[in-house]
Amino acid sequence: MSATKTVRSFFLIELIKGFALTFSYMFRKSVTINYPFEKGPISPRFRGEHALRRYPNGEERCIACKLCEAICPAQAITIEAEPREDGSRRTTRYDIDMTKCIYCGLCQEACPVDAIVEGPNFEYATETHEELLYDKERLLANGDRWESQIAATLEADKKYR
Amino acid sequence: MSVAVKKDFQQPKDFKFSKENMVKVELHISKYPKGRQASAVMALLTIAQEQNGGWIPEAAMEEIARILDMPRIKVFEVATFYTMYNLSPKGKHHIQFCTTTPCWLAGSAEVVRACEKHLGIHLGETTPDGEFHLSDVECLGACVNAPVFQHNGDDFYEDLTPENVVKVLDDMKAGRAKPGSQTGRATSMGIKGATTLHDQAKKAGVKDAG
Amino acid sequence: MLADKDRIFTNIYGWESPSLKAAQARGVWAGTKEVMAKGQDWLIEEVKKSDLRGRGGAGFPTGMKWSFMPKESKDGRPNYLVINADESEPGTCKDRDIIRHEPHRLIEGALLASYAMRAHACYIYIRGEFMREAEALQNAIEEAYAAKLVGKNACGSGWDFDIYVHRGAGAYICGEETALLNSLEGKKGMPRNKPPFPAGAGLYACPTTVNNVETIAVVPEIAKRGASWFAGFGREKNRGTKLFCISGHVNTPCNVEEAMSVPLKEIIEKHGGGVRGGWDNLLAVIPGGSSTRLLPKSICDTVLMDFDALREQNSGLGTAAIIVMDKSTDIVYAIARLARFYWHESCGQCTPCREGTGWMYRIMQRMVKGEARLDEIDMLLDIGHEIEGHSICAHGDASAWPIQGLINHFRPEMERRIKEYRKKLVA
Amino acid sequence: MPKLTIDDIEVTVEPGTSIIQAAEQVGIEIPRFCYHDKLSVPANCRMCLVEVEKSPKPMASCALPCGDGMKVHTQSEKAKQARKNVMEMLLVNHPLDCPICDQGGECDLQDQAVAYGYDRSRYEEEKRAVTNKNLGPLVKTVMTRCIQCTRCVRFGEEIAGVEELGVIGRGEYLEIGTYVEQMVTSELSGNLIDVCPVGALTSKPYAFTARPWELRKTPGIDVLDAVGSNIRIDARGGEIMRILPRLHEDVNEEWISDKTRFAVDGLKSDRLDRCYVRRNGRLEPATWEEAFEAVKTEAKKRTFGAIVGDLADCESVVALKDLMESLGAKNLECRQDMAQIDPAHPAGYLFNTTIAGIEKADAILLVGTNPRTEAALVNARIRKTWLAKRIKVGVIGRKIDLNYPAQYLGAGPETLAELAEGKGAFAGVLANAKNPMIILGAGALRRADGYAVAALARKVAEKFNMVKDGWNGYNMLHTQASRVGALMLGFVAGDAASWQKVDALYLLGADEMPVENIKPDCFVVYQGHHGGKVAARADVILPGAAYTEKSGTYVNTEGRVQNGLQAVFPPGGAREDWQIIAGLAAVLGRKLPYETLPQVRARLAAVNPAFARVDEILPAKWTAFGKDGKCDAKPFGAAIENFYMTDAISRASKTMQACTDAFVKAEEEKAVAHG
Repeated sequence: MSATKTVRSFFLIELIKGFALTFSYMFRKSVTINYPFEKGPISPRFRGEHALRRYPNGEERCIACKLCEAICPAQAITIEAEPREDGSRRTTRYDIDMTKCIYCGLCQEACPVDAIVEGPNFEYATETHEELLYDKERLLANGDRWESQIAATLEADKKYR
Repeated sequence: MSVAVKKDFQQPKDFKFSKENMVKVELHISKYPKGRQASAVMALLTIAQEQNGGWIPEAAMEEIARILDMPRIKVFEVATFYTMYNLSPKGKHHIQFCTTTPCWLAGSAEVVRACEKHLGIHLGETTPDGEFHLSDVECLGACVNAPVFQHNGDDFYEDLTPENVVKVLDDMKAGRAKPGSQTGRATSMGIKGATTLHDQAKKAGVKDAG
Repeated sequence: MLADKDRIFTNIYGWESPSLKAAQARGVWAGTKEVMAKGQDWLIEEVKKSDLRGRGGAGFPTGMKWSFMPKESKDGRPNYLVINADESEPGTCKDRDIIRHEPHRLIEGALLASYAMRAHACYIYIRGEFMREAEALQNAIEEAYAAKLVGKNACGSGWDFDIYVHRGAGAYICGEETALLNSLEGKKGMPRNKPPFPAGAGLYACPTTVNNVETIAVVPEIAKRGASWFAGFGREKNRGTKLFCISGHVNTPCNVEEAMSVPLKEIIEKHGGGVRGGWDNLLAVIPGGSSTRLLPKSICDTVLMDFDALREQNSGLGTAAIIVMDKSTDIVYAIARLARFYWHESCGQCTPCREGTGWMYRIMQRMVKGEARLDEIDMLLDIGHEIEGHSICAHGDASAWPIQGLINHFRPEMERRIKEYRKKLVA
Repeated sequence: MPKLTIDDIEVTVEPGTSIIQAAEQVGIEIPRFCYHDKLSVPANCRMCLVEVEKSPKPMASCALPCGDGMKVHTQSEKAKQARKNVMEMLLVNHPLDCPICDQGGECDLQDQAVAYGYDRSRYEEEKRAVTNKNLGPLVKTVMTRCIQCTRCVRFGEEIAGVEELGVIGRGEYLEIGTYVEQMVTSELSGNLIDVCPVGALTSKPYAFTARPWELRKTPGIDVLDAVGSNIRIDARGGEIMRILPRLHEDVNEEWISDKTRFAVDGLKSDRLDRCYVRRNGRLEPATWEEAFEAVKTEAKKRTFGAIVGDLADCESVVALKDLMESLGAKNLECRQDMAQIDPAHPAGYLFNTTIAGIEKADAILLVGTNPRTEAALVNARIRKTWLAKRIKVGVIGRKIDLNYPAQYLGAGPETLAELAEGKGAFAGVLANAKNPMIILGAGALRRADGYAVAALARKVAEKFNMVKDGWNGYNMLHTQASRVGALMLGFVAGDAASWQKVDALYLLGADEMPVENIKPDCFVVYQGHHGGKVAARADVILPGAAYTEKSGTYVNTEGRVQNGLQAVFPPGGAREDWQIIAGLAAVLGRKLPYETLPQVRARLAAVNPAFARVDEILPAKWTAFGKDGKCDAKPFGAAIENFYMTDAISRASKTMQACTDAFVKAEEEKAVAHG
């Protein structure tokens, strides 16, 4: 055993160093966040829960072109359409089976009118399978709830699209 | 130029060619070989337009289709293709200004402006009294005598200036306008006189520009 | 300089009456029977020898065109002669003067041409706007019928010949020969696809030749005075006399008959009374009606007025309608107005012309104000190339040429406007 | 025979062949919009431009006839550039609304734009907008999408024979229009939708309901008339979305009638999807076992007669025949309308000339028929022949509105009798014709003296030498898809009304039979797919399959045997018809000797060998059919009153109802107003 080592162990140098490091963290900003009261930042391209958007005047954007349905690799989307009374092309059914969805984002890529989007929300765990079978009403409600954030993320990502 | 026929006027229910015009109709049909009577459709449309005061009602097209034994739509096609057929009323004096480049170079824009100002209407409009309807057309083929306008699809008024055109309009309303050159020159000869055909000029007593 | 004795249209200004009597005094209808007696093939040969090229714009050798007609009918289809009097090319007004002042030259020519091509019937398609001219022509035809110059056994030659006037109703495109035939058949004036050519299947699917008024009207003089007389004027392959229309910024706009290959400057100075403000005030000339590319002054100084000389300058003789523009001219507007003309007059059947003319017109409208981008000048050229050669008839090509001429010679002016407009916007 | 090279492939073609056709022969497809091989060639879209060596300009390949020694390049830089240019022009004023356009996914313009388009537009000016036209309840218009190819106009003029569409205006404002807004009244108007290369004309009933890529396409045979049109059944899941034509040059070319195309929504309403048994006077739902038991109970006590309806497939007909014969039934009948057709003489009940053969005819006599409503595509052939050769057509029977000129000769048999003696207005025409034809409609035989009329018609045919080597001009035009097949299978009794005497009836989709003639105490089994007044009379209802729900064999009026495939399953508890009969036979202890479809088809061929020759026509032997006798002076009736409603399917169709309202009732009102 060398002398330095003896001195070190005698004066508990390692221990003090260790404690110092530990104590120093007490004065730094903590990295953990208080989820669910606090949340970390997410990318504008984050692909979360789906939503169907509306135009500012309340008209739904979706025009029933069925491109999202066609491109969906998991075949999670089901659409039925017919002419609405005013003659416009609208869906009568827009279902997404969220348990099939693989969150690839191709639906929002395919959408010509930015109607279907994968929003920033990721907290939609449910207790039953049925609750994850979204219909048009649910998706439009999602859109209404998240519109401000979705619009902001779309704007932020615009120049890369 | 859209073909959509405006519906803000009354379409007559019936149309029959008058007796005199029926003679003309027969004459025109006789110009073409047997079975080719459809060739006369343009002539008949013109006659119908004249008879109906400057425009062709739907009933006339149906009558023409019947006379020439052709589908109505074919008559309608022809009537909408050519610009000289009016499918809506155009006023008593339909003034058609040539505004294509040769006339424009000679000042047609100023002439049109003078007319618009004088009548208080714009191109494409009819005066409230229904006397004048102004429109602009493409080259009328009298470029040497530019600017020109055509009156009701027949007479040309040539060599117009912003000054003399106003007088022409007033004369027209009074029924004494004289077609042709308004500066008094002989048709398409240069204003200063003949530069060719000197013997003939002398014989005819026309000024010779040498 | 053409001598007065060599001018064909001696009453072009209408100093004398257009009536048959006056016309006969001028030598019209003299010796017609004798000419016909020389035979149909002789007539075609004579016209071939005279080097007469079509006066309607394209300049196709007339004699050759006539020789395409079948000499005898194998299936009972008659031959037709159709005379194109649908004079609508901006700048052109020569046929109008022939029709109203020299109708008998035309009718006599029609008889000779029909006889040469074995046609018993001739239709003269006159533009609808020429109401009074059509009346004058109809009168002259009636005079000729009454004098037995046309009709059964025309001029006592044994040849039956009928001649009719057919009025158009306002469509530039009907000046295109196949559109004219469609219009004559009572259809919309939309050009036909070629082949078949009219000489094979034209009017009512019968062999047909379509000739310009002036082409036909000079035939009697050629036949009577001889091909060599006619071929004595102008340069090789550009022979004969020609009616020129001088309009725009000249002191005395006029129609005049001159020899082919006359220098442009000479004809403007001599007959047009010179450019307004003098020759140096000249900006550009459109030498042959709106469809030809314009020439800047530098070329105008020396260029000769004939088919080949103008083709060398990337323009054309067209209908020999000289539109003169002096330095006060808004040259971009002048061409934009022509773009509107072609847009308005497109028949709309084939895609490039229907859509392209409107596109060019709208860009040109913005160019007038400079409300455009610099790269749009090249785009205009490009659109022109997209139309050119891709449509059924030449209307598409013709719509592109004036703009190409403008860009070739006045590009700096267009760029200046765009830059100025930008500057104004910024300010 | 010009010999030319296209893209370095040498090809020799018939004189007059266009480059585009020659290219097709060697497997090169040149893009096109205005060109359609059944229509005239205007060469106005300019999409088919190709480079021809020695020609300064690219040439429109659709209008350029092949010349000897031509060298054509369809894929050269020059040709491709020309097409790119044209494509840019086409898109200048085309709204890029593919996502809401029904043509999206099957649009020629879309496809070609992918091949020849740029990825962005240089056109920044305002686009043209065109007002839509009202073309009636079948064709939806979005005229802004129109590219002015004029195919629809030419279709109307040349095929449908209704000159109501035209190209109006000119230049950029050129548009397709009708004469001052008017509906298109043609029984072939649905084909406008197929002909339109873009989404300007689309199907109104099908609007926005499906995309082409989600449809399953099944080849089928139409049963709504006796032409046997080849159709493509497009289904999504268990639902038929639409019906489109399938090319068959000898039958329907590439057209189908509006009823064939649009009656398809009738398959969704009024369907029988479970068994019913009458208990205490009321029809009550039942299981298959209960239903079969109910039939078994009665079958022991009664003797059956059987009638097959107009839409039955031959498989179920032969199965029913085998079952009934094993039960000792004699009164088998397929002539619900009691038309007097003799099954012993095929030449007397077939369309011997064949539909394609019409094009060789030079005079046609129509007797008691209106081909326009009874067989729209036969009529289209007659019109095609008239257009090509201006043939003479004579009409005996009702005064009818045909889309080609026809000479009206008389109303009833006396005119026919006159002709048979070589007298009358049309006799000269028939005598001078090289290939004269007579077409006898069902309306002429649906009368007590039907056999005498047939004999008279035969005499006319013989008098004017209509039957000779290589030509048989005698034709019977049926209106029922099942009729010829059932006749060939011998599903006929001697007397068309003999079933009225039996005490048990088996009705296989016999929806058109006079239900009031059934004896009150008669036990009625109804097997079919739609409820109606006949089903309501039944004591037992067995739910069957409609023509799209089973693989079936049908014989058209020419005697052409064709097979259609099953596109979807029958709804609910309904089953394929021959299987129901086989099942019932097993319950009745008369097990049929076949269990699979190929076995049934083998049985068909055993009964009549013609069934083994699919899509072939065997000339029928000329025999002395009909019975000489006195004819009633009564004028000939019509086989069909309303083109849009002729059977259970079209009667259940809302679209056909709308057509009846728009076209038939409007016509009637007009007649009253003028009358």
